[in-house]
Amino acid sequence: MSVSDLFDLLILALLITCVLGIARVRDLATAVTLFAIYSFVLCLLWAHRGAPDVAMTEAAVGAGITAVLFFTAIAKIGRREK
Amino acid sequence: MRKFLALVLIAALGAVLIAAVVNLPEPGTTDSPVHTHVSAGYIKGGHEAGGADNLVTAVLLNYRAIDTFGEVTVIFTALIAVLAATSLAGPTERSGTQNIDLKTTRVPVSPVVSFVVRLMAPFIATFALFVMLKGHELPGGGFQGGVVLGAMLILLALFSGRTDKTDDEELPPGLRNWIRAAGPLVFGALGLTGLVFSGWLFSLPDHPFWREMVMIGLELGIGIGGAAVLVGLFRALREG
Amino acid sequence: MMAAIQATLAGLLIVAGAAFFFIGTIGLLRLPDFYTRVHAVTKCDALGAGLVLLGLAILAGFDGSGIRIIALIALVLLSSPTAGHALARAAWRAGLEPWYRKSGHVGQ
Amino acid sequence: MTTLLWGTILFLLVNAFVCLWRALAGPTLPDRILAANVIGTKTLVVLVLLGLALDQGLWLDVALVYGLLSFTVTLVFSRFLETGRIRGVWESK
Repeated sequence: MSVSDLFDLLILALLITCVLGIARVRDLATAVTLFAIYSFVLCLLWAHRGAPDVAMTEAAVGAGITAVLFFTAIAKIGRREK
Repeated sequence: MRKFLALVLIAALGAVLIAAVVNLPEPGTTDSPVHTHVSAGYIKGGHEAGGADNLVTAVLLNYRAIDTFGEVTVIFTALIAVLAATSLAGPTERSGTQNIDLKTTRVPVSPVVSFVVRLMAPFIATFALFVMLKGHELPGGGFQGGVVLGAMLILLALFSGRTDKTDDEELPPGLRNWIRAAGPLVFGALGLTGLVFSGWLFSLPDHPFWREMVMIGLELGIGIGGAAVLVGLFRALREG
Repeated sequence: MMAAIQATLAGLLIVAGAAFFFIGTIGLLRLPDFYTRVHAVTKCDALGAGLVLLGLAILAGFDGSGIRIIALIALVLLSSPTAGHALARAAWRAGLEPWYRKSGHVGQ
Repeated sequence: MTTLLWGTILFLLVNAFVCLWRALAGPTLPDRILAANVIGTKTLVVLVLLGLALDQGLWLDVALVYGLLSFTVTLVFSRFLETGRIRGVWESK
């Protein structure tokens, strides 16, 4: 196994852990936080796969503005999942 | 019973997906179907047809121009949807114990954060412009630059003043709406000029200078329009 | 000769930065409450990222990427402490109680 | 040199993995945001390291976007927390 494969494996393990966490939590703000982490890590995967355009979109949209807008919406509707 | 059904469904779906992944061609090989079908043509002809050094931008603006137009329209539609939803809903219900009136609460902004945000804002704006204008050579493009610009505007709206009441409602509402619609408008106008001058929707002019100008105008339109839409979404969600 | 010095210096800086990251991670895991964790993490992160990126800037040399890495160092050194400060201040204002050692309990 | 770069990348990723435990376990919401911020900084550094290890200088632009936006999320969240827009019990799952 090459070091590049090891990198991919670590990234995928991080992603899966994040997703399981998102599915498990009841607190919406926590879910959004985990989603931001997911986007950060996914962006690394895109970059490693040679797609810097997608990586930049993922970093800008997924981790940045989506989390901000989600937090704004949560501030409006409350944190608990009904 | 429902749990069992869901489990069966997920297992079936998972089996299909795993089978598909197992049958995927080895990544990186040159003779997989992805590389032999149409991409070869894109890669060969993309540079001449696109007028952009970044092949992704070239493909997005030429072979996929109508798709991209749809995508640009989607974000504008999202703003309209959020505006409609927030203006139709009643007064905001909060999950806390009492319903505070946010207009009257004044928590002072941390002077450290305020200083750093105001210090960094011009640099962020310059970088956003760089991402927009260099989108046809480097990674990035109008939309990514617009997102960075929108993030900067949101930061300024939250942290530039001493209280939370500060808003950047400086622009007259009419102009604001036109700027928000800038992305689809500029893209559509470009498509129509292409139709007028060369008979094809979304075709680029032949002369390199004009092609460059059209690209820059397009990226700026998408970027600034996108930033305005994001700030609009933020404000609608925060106040509506 | 020059290249060897460059590589050695860069390597040392990168290893030092990684060590700081490691200390920050231990702090994030082991310290008892939010404020102590902010204290550990903000310093270690800014310093660790700064050192690693400085090593990389030396490695990349003074061209386009080197200048960009230096801009990135300035960005990290400005933004990381600010984020930590804003977060700790917000938690304090929102009423998160700090942790006290059991024997010297100061009260609610 | 490439060995050192790859070693640092893997070391930082393992560190990020450990930090993810704090994001999952909490106990409070600011703890999770702090963990997200830490992972953001680590992945930014990993991206620059990766760019140098694979000789792709262009990725530095992506890293810049990264740094700017992880900072934005933390600041916006902390502002909402201190003005009372986001609230609720501290220790929540």
